[in-house]
Amino acid sequence: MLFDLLKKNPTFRHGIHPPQFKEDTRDKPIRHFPFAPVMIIPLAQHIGKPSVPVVSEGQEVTRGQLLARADGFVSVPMHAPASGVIKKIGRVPSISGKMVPGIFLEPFPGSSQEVLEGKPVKVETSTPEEIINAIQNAGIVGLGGAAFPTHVKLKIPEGKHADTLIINGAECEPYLTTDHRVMLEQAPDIIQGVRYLLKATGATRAIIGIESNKPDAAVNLRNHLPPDLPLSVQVVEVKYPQGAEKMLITAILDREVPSGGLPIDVHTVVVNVATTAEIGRLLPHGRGIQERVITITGPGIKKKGNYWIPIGTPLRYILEQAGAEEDIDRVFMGGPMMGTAVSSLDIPITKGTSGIVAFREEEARKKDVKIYPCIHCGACVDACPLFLNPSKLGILAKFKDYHTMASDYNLMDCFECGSCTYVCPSHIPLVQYFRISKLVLRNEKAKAPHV
Amino acid sequence: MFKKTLHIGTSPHIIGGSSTDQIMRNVVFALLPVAAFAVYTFGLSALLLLITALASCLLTEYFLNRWIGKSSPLSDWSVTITGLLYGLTLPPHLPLWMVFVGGVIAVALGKFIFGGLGYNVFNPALVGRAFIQAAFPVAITTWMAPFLPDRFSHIPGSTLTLPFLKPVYDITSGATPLSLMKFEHHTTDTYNLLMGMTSGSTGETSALLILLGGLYLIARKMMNWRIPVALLGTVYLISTVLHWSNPDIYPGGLFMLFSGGLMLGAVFMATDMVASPITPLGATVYGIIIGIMIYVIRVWGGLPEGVMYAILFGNAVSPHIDNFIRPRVYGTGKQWSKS
Amino acid sequence: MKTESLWFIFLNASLINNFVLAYFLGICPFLGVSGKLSTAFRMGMAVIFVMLISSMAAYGIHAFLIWVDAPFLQLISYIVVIASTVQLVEMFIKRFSPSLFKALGIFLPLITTNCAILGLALFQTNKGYNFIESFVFALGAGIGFTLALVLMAGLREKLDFAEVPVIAKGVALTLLVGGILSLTFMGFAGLGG
Amino acid sequence: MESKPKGKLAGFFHFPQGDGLSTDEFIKGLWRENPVLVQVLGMCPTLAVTNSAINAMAMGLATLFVLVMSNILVSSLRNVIPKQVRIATYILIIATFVTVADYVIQAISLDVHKALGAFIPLIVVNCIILGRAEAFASKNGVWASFMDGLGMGVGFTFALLLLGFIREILGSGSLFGISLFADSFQDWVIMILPSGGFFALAGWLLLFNGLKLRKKQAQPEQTREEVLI
Amino acid sequence: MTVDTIQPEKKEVGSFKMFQAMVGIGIICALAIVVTYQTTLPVITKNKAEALEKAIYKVLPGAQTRKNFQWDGQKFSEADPSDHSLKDVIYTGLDANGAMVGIAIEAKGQGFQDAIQVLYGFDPEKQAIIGFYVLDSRETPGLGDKIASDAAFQENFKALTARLDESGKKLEHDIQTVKHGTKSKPWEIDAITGATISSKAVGNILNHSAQYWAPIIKAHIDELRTH
Repeated sequence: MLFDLLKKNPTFRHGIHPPQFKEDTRDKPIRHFPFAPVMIIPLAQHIGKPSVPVVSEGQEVTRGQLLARADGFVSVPMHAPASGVIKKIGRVPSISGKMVPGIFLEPFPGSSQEVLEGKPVKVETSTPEEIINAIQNAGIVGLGGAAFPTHVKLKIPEGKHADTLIINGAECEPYLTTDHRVMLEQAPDIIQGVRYLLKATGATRAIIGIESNKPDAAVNLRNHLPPDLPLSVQVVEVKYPQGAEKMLITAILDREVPSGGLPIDVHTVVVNVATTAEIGRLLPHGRGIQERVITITGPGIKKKGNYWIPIGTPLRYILEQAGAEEDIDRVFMGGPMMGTAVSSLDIPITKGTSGIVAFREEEARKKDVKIYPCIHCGACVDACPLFLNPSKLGILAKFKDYHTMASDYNLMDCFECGSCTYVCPSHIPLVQYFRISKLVLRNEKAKAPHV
Repeated sequence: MFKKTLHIGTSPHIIGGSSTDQIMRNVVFALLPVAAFAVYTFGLSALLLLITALASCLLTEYFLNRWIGKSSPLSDWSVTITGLLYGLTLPPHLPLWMVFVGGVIAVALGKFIFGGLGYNVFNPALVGRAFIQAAFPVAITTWMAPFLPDRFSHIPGSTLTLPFLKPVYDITSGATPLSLMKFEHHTTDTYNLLMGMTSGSTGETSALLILLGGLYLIARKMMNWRIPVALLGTVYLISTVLHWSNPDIYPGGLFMLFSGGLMLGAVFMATDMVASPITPLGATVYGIIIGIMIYVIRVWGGLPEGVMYAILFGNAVSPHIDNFIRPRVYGTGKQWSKS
Repeated sequence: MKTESLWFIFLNASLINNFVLAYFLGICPFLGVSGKLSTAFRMGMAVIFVMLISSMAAYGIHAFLIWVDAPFLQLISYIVVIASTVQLVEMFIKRFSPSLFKALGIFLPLITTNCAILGLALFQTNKGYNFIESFVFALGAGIGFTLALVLMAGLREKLDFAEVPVIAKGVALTLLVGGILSLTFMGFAGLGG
Repeated sequence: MESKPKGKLAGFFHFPQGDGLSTDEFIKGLWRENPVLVQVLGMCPTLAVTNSAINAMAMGLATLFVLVMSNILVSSLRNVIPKQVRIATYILIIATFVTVADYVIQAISLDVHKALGAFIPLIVVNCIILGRAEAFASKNGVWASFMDGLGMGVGFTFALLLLGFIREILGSGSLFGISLFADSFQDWVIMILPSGGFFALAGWLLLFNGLKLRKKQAQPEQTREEVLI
Repeated sequence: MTVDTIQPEKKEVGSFKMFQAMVGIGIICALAIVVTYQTTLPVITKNKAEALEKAIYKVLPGAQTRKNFQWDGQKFSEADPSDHSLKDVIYTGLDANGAMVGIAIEAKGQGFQDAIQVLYGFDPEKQAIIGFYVLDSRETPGLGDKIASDAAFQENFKALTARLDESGKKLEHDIQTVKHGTKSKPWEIDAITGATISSKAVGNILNHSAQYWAPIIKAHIDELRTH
């Protein structure tokens, strides 16, 4: 025990230690959630091409039935979250504030939780291609928040190979305990998912990375480890952004993903632990994804906890059911570090929504924090997990010198973890500047004629 | 049932750490004991000097910023630091009108002209001090003996010199430990240096209080500890080695550390965040460069003290340090180490 | 009787009485070419190079003029020698090192009217330096010039991203920074004794 | 060439119609195109020798002399000098007049010569002179070139004196060597040091910038940004 | 000239024409320079001689005329007083009767800002420095430049001992600058308050120069007198 204390868990360099706030929900078992009167299902809940509807207005659908098919490789299908009637196919409100193509579904009153069974895919008898196809058909995307189609990640490009599969259970975002609960309650599903993933990627070993603030999860998974599987559990230091792919790879394997490269460039595939559990749960039944685990928490929520929530449930309904205070002032989808603040409660949760955090007026970030000029204190330099110089980048952004930012200061490597903004004593919205700068550069590149 | 409007903003939605005005305020707190000891050592003239230095800096900042329409320029406390530091580097009975001139220069030329807080490429207090040093070389190298018996009842005539006139001295003058060393090869006792029993600039005499202030700021993570450590370490190392090689010519390490403005400069001046390098390694290199410069000027140069010039030089070099010493960005350079 | 050590001559020309910051020689490139670090550094290198060559040439010319007893031709011959030295150096570099020419090329013609070069020739004559002393003096002056230029360039690159009040933008700001640098270099006074 | 000369000698004696042009040539150097305060040329002598009014005056007059003489000679020979060797020729002409000025000053006052030191020969590389020879005298008649040289020279002297005044008054408490204040006046030594030169010139430039800014702001159609550049 | 005639002429500027133009201008320039030089030279020589004599008479009180002597490493020989280009020249000052008052020596050394150039009077009889004059310095105005003007400082050089030791090769006591108000020996210089560095520089320059010249002068004093 004493030696355990002395021995430091592996981690990456730099990073920050924001307060955790996980106590409120981490001990609450996952509970089911009722169906909302109307479900809103955007067709683009993932990165890539929106899916194409295969149902028509007025059609009755069963829970788990295909609503929209994938449009190409970088796309996933959409399944019905509840049995009910397709009210309308049109435009639905989205988190960005714009109206996007989507489907309105009205569940039957008292609709059952029963899900349509599909064609099962067995690990033992399937080829990697079949598993990858099955994962796409199940509509699975990264449930950690990125919503990147998982099967795309698993498809190893020509000439490359994967030797290690990392299951990301770090969950470094404050407030969120989704993955924590999943690891406590769905260990068999996770193990099953790992089997599928190992087969699909051809990796020879799998490591589950867990931050040291979830010792019970590590113990639980270790207890479930089957002897035949090259799977181990690695506890890593509590630090934000430990859950970022690159940081986790560095912490566990001491490998650095090359600038502009992907994990596969260092023979690694990283999959979120909840995604893994979902693969292990859905594929044996040939089902599609229709609900996910979401942490509902924050000072503005009375019934804090983790819930199975059907995809497409409107935010307002969730908040009402979870007993939100009337004076909530800010609501975030995802964690407070990388999540998005919502402007309207009429938007639905999507596959990528890992948490809902609601703040009341007084707890929210003080409205009138004064922005001072950069005083070169270096706090951001000490925080940036990629060893960038956010101070210099911020100054360059302020003077709109975007090209120097990209050419001399590796702007494009920034994955917008927000550590710099968090620590900045001058309250400069650094990561916000970087998002705009990257956008400007991408737009310019798109406009530039191809050579 | 819910409020109609929600506040939006982009992530991250929480912020931590201390804010700039907090940091600045704490530096002021750390300086207050030093200032109090200065008043105790040199009496009324030091008190008047510090008040004048502060007033000139604050007023200049206030009016210049009002002139170009910037709002509440004093709320960030940075100019308070400038004023205090500037006052603490001056000889205690410098004529107040000179103090005022230097304060105006410090803020106008050292800070405002570059765009105010965050853009000053040199430490403003030192710009003001260097200006005064060049403009009034006699007045700024005339020192007052510490702990004069009538220091709380008598204001030295030189302090109250009318503007544009030469000061007339009517009190016991003293010699700084460094000029004693340089011109008379007389070394002052380390204990006296540490406790501030010597003559010198208003705020530089008590090395102990300065160190305590620095430790406070380092403990609160409001100061880059690498700069003072590298700087003091360099000076100590060079002087110890050379002292060992020839004690007659080269003064000892402890004497070098605790005499003159080295402590004040290393702890409060060289660490001016805006004008120093941003990376940890850069800060170390910067400290070493300043340390070498201080030693060279003190021992081989014509002046007895070189902290001010060395730090200004360090400020001038720091853009280059930032340019050349950059951390290796993640995923560049070396590829992943093992398979 | 020797009065100045070579070390002192070097320190004097480079730091204590820096050509730019104390003698105001080469102020035009100091104000003009110090905007970017890379340019400033290359300009500095070119100046060191030309200074060394023209200093040696000036030493020879001076000896010759003493011999023919025509001191009144000093200025004209210096300026002619410097101009042609620059030309020769330019051709030479172009012929033998195209890469160096690419780096220094555009600065060489500018150097002809750089008063630091002519100033160097005149100073070394006035001070009565011998050949070795002249060489060290030229080296010190060139390094001092480069140092001033490079320091200035670093500061100006930093100030490009500062909210400088409109009234101070441009030459005035550069001059003010130059003034502070000049103050800083006063700290070197008395070195090398 | 704004006027077509009828023969080789015509250029020599070609006076422009009316006095308007040449007055303008004179005036522009004083203020609108002041070589120091507006064009920021000839910085070396401007900063180096202005620590007293007398030095500034001497340097200004020496430059004025060289400027006027070289302008006259260049403009009168402008049709004779082949294009290819013109710069070399100008430098030769300028160097000649600088040498002349050097000896004359030395004959008049050794003290002034000592104070100005190497900066008299350095007039050769003062960009103003070569600049005027190339930009004006080589394209204009003798009279206009004379007026141009005079204007630029006087403008240069004026700027030097502005600096010399402020630096000597503050730095030594005197003007042209005559003590202005009582003995108890505290000199601002920095003003006669090199850094004082930088600060004094920057101060004047700031003042003129401020004036220009105010003037431009009075005209509403021009934006602030245009003024700064 | 019409346009037609201008164009071909411009193209045809050949080497000869260029040469012609250059030579022509060269002649004009040469003329201007030579005339100026010839006219101003006598005045300049006179001015320079006067300035030097003024300084010599200042450091050698009582001197009326001077003689230049050049040291070639072996012996002194009288030099042309108008030739300013010679090196290692010292000056003897003679009073109205032609008797030698002392020797004026130029010395140079590093000061605080730049080299300081001084002239001092040396009395070979008394073996002491009897006068001091700053020819050139760039010391800090109001501080270091007091070495030229400070009356109390000048007082040091009324009789500053520079006596040779028994070997006759070096000074018995180094000339030294001491802190203001602590002068106790005749070979010490009382520094100026606040300008210790420049005062020390003067001491060093004098010491250095006297260490060099005093033995030479002592050995060759007859050569300086007989002429």
